[in-house]
Amino acid sequence: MRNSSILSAAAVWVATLSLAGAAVAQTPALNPEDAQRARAQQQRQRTQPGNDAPVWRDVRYGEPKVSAVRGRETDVLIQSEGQTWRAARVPMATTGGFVFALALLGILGFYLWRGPIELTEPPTGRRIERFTRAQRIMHWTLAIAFTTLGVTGLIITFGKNVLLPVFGYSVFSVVAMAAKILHNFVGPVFVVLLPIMIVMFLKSNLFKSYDWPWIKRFGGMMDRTGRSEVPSGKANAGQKILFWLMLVAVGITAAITGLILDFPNFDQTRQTMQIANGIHMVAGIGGVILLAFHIYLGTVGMRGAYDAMRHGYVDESWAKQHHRIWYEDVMSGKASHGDRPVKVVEPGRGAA
Amino acid sequence: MMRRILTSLLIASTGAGLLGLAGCGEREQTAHYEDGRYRGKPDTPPYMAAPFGGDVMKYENAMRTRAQNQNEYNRID
Amino acid sequence: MLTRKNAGAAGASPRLRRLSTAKVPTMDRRMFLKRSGLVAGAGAFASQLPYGTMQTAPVANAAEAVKREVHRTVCTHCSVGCSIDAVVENGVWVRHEPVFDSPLNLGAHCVKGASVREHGHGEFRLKSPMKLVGGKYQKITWDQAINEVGDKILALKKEAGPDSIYWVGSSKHSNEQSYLLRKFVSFFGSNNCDHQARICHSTTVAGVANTWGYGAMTNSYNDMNNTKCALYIGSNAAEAHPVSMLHMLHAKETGAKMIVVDPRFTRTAAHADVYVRLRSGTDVAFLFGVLYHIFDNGWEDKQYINDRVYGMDKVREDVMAKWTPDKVTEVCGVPEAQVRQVAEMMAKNRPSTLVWCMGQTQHTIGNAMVRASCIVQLALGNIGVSGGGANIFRGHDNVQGATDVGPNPDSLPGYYGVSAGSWKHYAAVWNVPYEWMQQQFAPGMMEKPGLTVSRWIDGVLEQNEHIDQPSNLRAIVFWGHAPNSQSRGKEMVEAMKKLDMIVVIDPYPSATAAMAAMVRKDGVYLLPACTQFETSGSVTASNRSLQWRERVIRPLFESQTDQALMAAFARKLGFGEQMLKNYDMVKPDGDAKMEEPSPESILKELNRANWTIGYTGQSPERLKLHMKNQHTFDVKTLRANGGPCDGDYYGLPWPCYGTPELKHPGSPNLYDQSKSVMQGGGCFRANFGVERDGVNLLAEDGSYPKGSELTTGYPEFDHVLLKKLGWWEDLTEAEKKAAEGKNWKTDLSGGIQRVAMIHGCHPFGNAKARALVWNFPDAIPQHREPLYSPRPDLIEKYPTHDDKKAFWRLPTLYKSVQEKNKNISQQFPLVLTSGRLVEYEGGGEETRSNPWLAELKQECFVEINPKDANDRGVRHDEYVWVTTPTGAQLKVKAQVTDRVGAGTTFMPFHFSGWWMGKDMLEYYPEGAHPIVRGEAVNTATTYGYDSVTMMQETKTTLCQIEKMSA
Amino acid sequence: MARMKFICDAERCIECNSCVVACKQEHNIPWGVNRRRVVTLNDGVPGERSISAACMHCSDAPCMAVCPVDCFYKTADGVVLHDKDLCIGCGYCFYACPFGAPQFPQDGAFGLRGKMDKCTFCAGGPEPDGSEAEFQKYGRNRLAEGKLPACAEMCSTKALLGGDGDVLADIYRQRAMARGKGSEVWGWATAYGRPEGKPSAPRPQDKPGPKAPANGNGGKS
Repeated sequence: MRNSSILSAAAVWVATLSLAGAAVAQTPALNPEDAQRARAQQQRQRTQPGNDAPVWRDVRYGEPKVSAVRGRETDVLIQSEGQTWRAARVPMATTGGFVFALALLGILGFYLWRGPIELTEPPTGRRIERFTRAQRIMHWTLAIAFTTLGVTGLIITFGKNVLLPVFGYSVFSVVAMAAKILHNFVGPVFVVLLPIMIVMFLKSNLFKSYDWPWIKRFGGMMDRTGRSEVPSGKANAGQKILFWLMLVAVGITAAITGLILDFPNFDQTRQTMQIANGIHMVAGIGGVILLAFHIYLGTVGMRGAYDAMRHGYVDESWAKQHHRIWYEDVMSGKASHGDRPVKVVEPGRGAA
Repeated sequence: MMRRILTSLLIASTGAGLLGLAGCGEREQTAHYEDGRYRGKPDTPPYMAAPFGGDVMKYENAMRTRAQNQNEYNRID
Repeated sequence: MLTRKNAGAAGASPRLRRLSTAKVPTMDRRMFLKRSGLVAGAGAFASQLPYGTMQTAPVANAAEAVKREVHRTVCTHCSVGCSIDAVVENGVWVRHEPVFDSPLNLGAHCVKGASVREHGHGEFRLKSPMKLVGGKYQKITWDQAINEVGDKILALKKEAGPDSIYWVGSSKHSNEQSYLLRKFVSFFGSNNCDHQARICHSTTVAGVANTWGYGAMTNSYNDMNNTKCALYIGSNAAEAHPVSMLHMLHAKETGAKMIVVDPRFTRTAAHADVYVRLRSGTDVAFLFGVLYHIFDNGWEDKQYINDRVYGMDKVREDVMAKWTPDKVTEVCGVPEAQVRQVAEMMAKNRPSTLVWCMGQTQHTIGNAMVRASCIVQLALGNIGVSGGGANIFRGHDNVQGATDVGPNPDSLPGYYGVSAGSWKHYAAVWNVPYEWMQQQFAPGMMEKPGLTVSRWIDGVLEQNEHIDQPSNLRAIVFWGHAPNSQSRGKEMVEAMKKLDMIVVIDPYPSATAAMAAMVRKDGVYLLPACTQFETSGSVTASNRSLQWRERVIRPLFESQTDQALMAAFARKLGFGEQMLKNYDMVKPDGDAKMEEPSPESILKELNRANWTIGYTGQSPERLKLHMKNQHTFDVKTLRANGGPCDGDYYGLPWPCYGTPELKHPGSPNLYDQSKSVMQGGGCFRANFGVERDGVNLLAEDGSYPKGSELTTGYPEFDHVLLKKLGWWEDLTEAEKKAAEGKNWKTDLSGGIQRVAMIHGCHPFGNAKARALVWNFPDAIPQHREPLYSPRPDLIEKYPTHDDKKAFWRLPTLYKSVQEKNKNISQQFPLVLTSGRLVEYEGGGEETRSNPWLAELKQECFVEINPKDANDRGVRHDEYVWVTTPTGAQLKVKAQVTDRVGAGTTFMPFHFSGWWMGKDMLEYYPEGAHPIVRGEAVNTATTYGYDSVTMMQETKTTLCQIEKMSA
Repeated sequence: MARMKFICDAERCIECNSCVVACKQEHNIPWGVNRRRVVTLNDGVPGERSISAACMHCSDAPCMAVCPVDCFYKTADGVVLHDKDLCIGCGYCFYACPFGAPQFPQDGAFGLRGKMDKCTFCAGGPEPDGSEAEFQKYGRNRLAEGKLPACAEMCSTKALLGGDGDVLADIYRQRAMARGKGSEVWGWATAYGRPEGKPSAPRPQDKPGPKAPANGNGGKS
C-alpha cells in the first residue's frame, strides 16, 4: 500500500483540475458577437427610442448583466437551460429506469434459464491465491461505497415515485435526506478510492490476444453444460469489459460530475451543474446496471466466485475451469502478485 | 444455505427493480389545485385567517383594494 | 429563522468572499431582543404603565399579551418625506407598513426607506458615551462626559473666547432640534456653527433667494405631475430621490418629456427622452447655450419678463455675445443640435420645469450655475407656474428645515441675518434681554458671520493673523455630521491633530471617531444621540411641507435625544435657565433618560419667531392633524378636499403666514399669481429695494396675485405702509401695540401679515425677480473654469475669480491656485466627480451600518471609461489607485463602464473607513463600526470654494488612475 | 379565485432595490439570502433597463416538477409554496428555475445547502397562518392579513406590481395605453405561458413576453 498516498494525491489533482476546468469554462468574456449585439442595441435606442425589443431579446441570452444582489448568477434574468434540463431529465430518468429494470429482469431470466455456473470437475482441495489481502480490502471498501451510492442515488432519482406513495411525505423526506447526505459524503470517498482501485487492478485487465475468441463466443457462457468455456487470463474478457466500463468509464465520469454537483461552492454555473447532473444520472444508472451484473456473477451466478473475493483463494479446479491461462501461469510460476509469486496452498494446510 | 440466501436476495432486488420500473415513468408534472391540498400537503387558505374568518369574498375584495393601492392612477389622474 | 449564510456573500469571487467574511451579525427579532437588552427593558417599560393600558389588546391568555402600537413617522434618508407606519410590539419595532395614504410617496419607498426598521435594532450604533484614552475608546458615564466636555468648553471660552469652538449641526435634526441648536450656540455667544446645507445646497439657497426671494424648491415633487417637460441638470434623482421618480415617471407616462444633462449617464438618464453629456463644471455655458437658442428663436415669454423680471435685457446681451453655439460646444463638448433640441423642448412644452441638485451647487461657481438655471426658467416664464418652477431637490430629510431654522453662521432661524435688528427680534422671542445676549459674545463678533463647515479645517490650520476672529478654532463639536462629506480630507486629519478637543454627538459615531483616533491619543469624546425614531418632531421635506414624526421606540442603549443633550449642556455651560425658560420640560422615559424640552413647545416658540419664511402657521396641532388625514389630500395639487384639513396644502408648505389661528393653507408653489395670497398664492419678493439705477424693481402694473387690492408692485409691508394705505385700523388694539414700529418680519403679533393678506396683498411685497444679481461677484452668471481644470486653454478664456482676503473670516484662494495648477492636467488628466448611490446616504456611516443596505454595495469603486481603462491597462473589477494633486491616493475597485465619458471618472461619496489603502477598523470604537468600509473620495478632493457661500468644489477636480502593481 | 402574479414594469424600474430590502426586512432574511433581486440590462448605456426578479409562482412550476421529495405545493391563489420540513436541500429547483428564485442559506461543500428558501408571495408556508413557526421558517404571511407582498407594496415607482393577475393586467394596461409603449410584460410567458392543469412540454424558445395583456393571463391560453 506504499503507493496509496501518491494515488490519493493524484485523485485529488484529477478532481481539482476538473473543477478548475469547469470554473474557467464559465468565466464571462465579452466575445465580439455580444459586443456587436450591445452596439446594435445602443444604436437602436438612438434611432428608435422606445423600441425595447432588443432589450427583451437580450433577456433570453441568459448571460451576466448587472445586479447589486450578490450570489451565483444573480445577474442572469432568465436561464432557459433550466427548462431544457427539466425537459431532458424526465425521458432520461424514464429510459434509465426502464433499462435498469430490464437489466434486472434479464439477469433473473438468465438465472432461471442457465442457473448458476457449476464446477465441472470436483474440487481438488488445492487452493490458489487469487486476490491479495490489500486487493480484497480495496474491493470491499469500494464495493460498499459503490453500492451505497447506487442505492441512495436510486432513492433520490426514483424515490418520489416509488417510495413516496408507500412511506408518505414525512418518512420519505427523512429517507431522502439520509440518502442525499450519504450520497454526498460517500461520493468523495468513492472518488478517492476509485483511482487506487483502477491502478491496483489495471494490469490484469489489459486486453490480450486470447481475449478475442472469448468475446466472440461470449466465453462459452451460453453453454449450459459449462464445458466449452474459453480459456482466459486472470480476468476474462467479460470481466475486463466490466472493469473498463464500470470503473473507468462510468466511475470516472460519475466521479467528476459528482464532484461538480457535490461542491457547489466553486461558483460553477447552473448550466454546468445541469449538464453534470444529466451525465451523472446516465452514468449512475449505467453504473448500477453494471453493478447488478457484477454482483450476480460474483455471487449466485457462479459457484466459487464469491470465495475468491471473500477469502482470496480459489480451488484449483475452479481456476482451471474459468481462468485456464492464468492457472497455467500460476502453475508455471509466471503469474505473480507484484513482487512475489502467487501462493498455492496444498490441501489440508491453512490459508496464509 | 448460502445459495438460498443469495437466491432470495436476487429475487428481492429484482422485485425492487420492477418497482422502479413502475415508478420510472415520471408522472405528469403540472400542479393541480386540490382543495387546499397539493399532493397531500395541507395549508390553511389565507381567507381562513382571523381578518376574514373564512369569508372568501371579503378576502378577495381586500386583495383587490390592496392591489389598487399600487396603481397611482387612482390618486393622480 | 433561516440559518445564517456562511462565509458572507454567496457566490462572490473568492477574493470578495474573503473580504466579506467580516462578521455581519444578522439578527432575528429574538436575538435582537436579547442583545439590545430590550427584553428586560420592554418589561420594565411596560411595568410602568397603568394596568389598564397593558390590557388594551384583546388577548387569549397572559402569555400572549402583546401591546401593539402603530406610529406614523417619516423616513430619515432624503428630502422626499416618505411616511412610514411603524408597528411596535411591546416596545420593539417589529414591522414597517407602507402608508398608501401619504400624498408624497403613496406607500412607495426606496431601498433606504424600506430599511429604516434597522434603526430599531441599531446593532452597530454607539451604545454609551466614550472617551479616547491612550488611542483607545473607553466607556464613560453621561455625568463624566457632560462634565468633562463642559469644563473644557468653559475653559476654552475663558481662554480663547467663544469663537474658539466650532459647532457643526445636522440636517438630520428635526426642525426643533436645529432651531434649538442655533439658539444654543447663540446663547453660548458665537456664530461659529453650520451644518450640511453649506456643502449641499448653500449656493442654491443664496443664488435662488437673491434671484426671487426664497432659497427653496419653488414647486413640489407632486407638482411635477403637471409638467410637460422636465430638465434634470446635475441631478440623479433615480438614485438620490427615488420616490420623486414616481411622480416624474407618471408625468412622463402621461406625456411629459424628460431631459437629463449630466457628465454621467445616470440611472435617471436611462429613463430620459433626451440625454446630454456635458463636461463637468460647464453648466453655465450649457444653460446659456440653451438660452441663446431661446432668445434666438423668440421663445422667451416677453410679457412675463417685462412684468416680473429685472435685468433680463442685460443677460440677453451677454448671452447673445458670449454663448454662440460654437463657444458652447467648445466649452461643454455638446453639439449645437443637442443644445437647440433641449431649448426647443423646454420652450415648446410649457410649463416646463428645471431640476438640479449637487451637480450644480458644488462648484467654485455654484452660485452662478444655479442662477443661470433660474434665468432660463424666468426667460421661459416658468416660475410661479404649476408644472414649472425650479425644482431643487434637497438632500437630507431635513436639510430644508435645518437651513430654514437651524445653525447657520450668517443668520438666525428664518434667515434673520446676524444684524442687531435680528438679535433684538430674537431676544424678544427668547424672552431674554438683548444686552445679556451681547455679553455672551466676544466684542464685535455678534454681527459677524461665522466660519463655514466647509472651511473649519482652515479655522484650525490658518495662521492666526489671517483669520478674522480672535483665536483659531480649538475645539469642534460634530453634532450629527460626517467628516468624509467635506473636501480635503488629508488636511482634515492635520486639523484634527491640532485641536484641543473633538466631540462627536451621533447615533453612529461616524468616520470622525476613526479619523480622530488615527491621529490622536486623547481629547475625543463620543456621545450617543438618538435617531429621529426615538423622539418626535417636525421635519421639512424638500417641497417645504412640514410633517410630524411620532416617536416610534424609546431611545436604545444609553442614547439621549439631541434636545435633552442641548438642555444638559446649556445647564452645564451656565445658560440653561435662560435658554429653556419658554419650554415644557418633560421626561418621556421617566428617570431612565435625561429631561428634555418637549418638541411641541419648541415648535411653538419657533412659530412665534419665523415670520420671514412663514414658519408661523405650522403649529404642532395642525401638523399632527395633517398626518392623521393624509388620505384627504390630492396628490397632484397637495390640497385637502374636505375633511378636517379642508383647503390646506399638505404639510402646510412654508410660507404659511400668520398665526396658526389664521389658517393660512401653506404655499404649494411659490410666487404663483394665479392664487390669492390667502390661498397659497404669491409673487416675487421685494427684498432688494424699489429701484436700481432708475429701473423699477417692483412688479409692473397688472402683475399681482389673484384678488389683490393693490394691482401694481409694492414694497414689503411695515407699520408705515399700513398706515399709508389706511389699513392700520384693521389691526386689533393688541396687534397695533405689537406692530408699532415693526415690519411684517418682526411684528410678533402677526397683525401686519394678517392685514396685508386680508387685502389680498403679499406681506413681503410684490417685486421683480432679478436676472441680474448685482451684489454677487458675477452679476450676470459667468462660466469660470474650475481651479483644477482639464483644459488649460480654456483657463485663459474663462479664468476664475481673484483671491479673497477675509471671506467668511478666512482668506480664500482662487486665481493663485488655478495659475499654480494650470498644467496639472498633464499629470492628472482625468476629471474626478462624485455623487450618490441609491443604497447609501450622506457620509454613509448610518446606512453602511445597516446590513440590509450594506449587503448591496460592499465596496467603494471608481467608474472609468473603457478607453481610459485600456490606456492604463486597468481591467474591470480590479483594484486601482486613484491619485489627486493633493498627494492622496485611494485604493478602489475599477468599474469599467460607458456610464462615464472618456476623460471623466466618478466615485460615490458615501464611503469612509479606509485611509489611503488601509482599513481603519482598529480605530473605531468597539462594536460601533460600519459593516462596509471604503475609501472616502473626499480624502482626495482638492481646494476650491464657491465665491458666495464657501460651498466646496467636489464635482470637478482632477485625478489619475493607476493600475495597482501586485 | 384570484391568481396571484407579479409584474415588473421595466419602463418604471429605476433599480433602487427597495423590493430587495422590503423583502429582507419583512421576513428578517439573513445576509447572503435574497428572495428578490434587481437585474440591470445594458448597464450604463442608452437602453438601460432594470427588472426586479423573484419567484414568479409559475403556472407549471419547474421547481415542483423536479423536486425529488415533492415538497412544493400550490395554493388556491396560485402561489407556489414549499414545505421546509420536507426539503432536503438538493438544489434541483435551483437548476430548474428560470428566474433563479430558489435560495440556499449555505453554499457548503458536500452539497450542504440547508433548506431551500424562496419568495412565498408573502403567503407563509404550511404552518398555521400567522404562527410563530410559520414566521420563523417562511417569514410573514401577509396574504392572511389581507395585504399583498411587501416588495410590490413598497416599490418606489410602482414598477413592481403584485396581486391578482386580472387586476394587475388592468393596472398595467392603463399605464401602457397612457404611454403608448412598453407593453411587454417581462417573464409572463415563461411563468404563466403554460396553462395550469394541462401538461405541456417546456419551450426553450419561449418568447420574451406577450404584447399588451389582453386578459389576465398575459394574452395566452
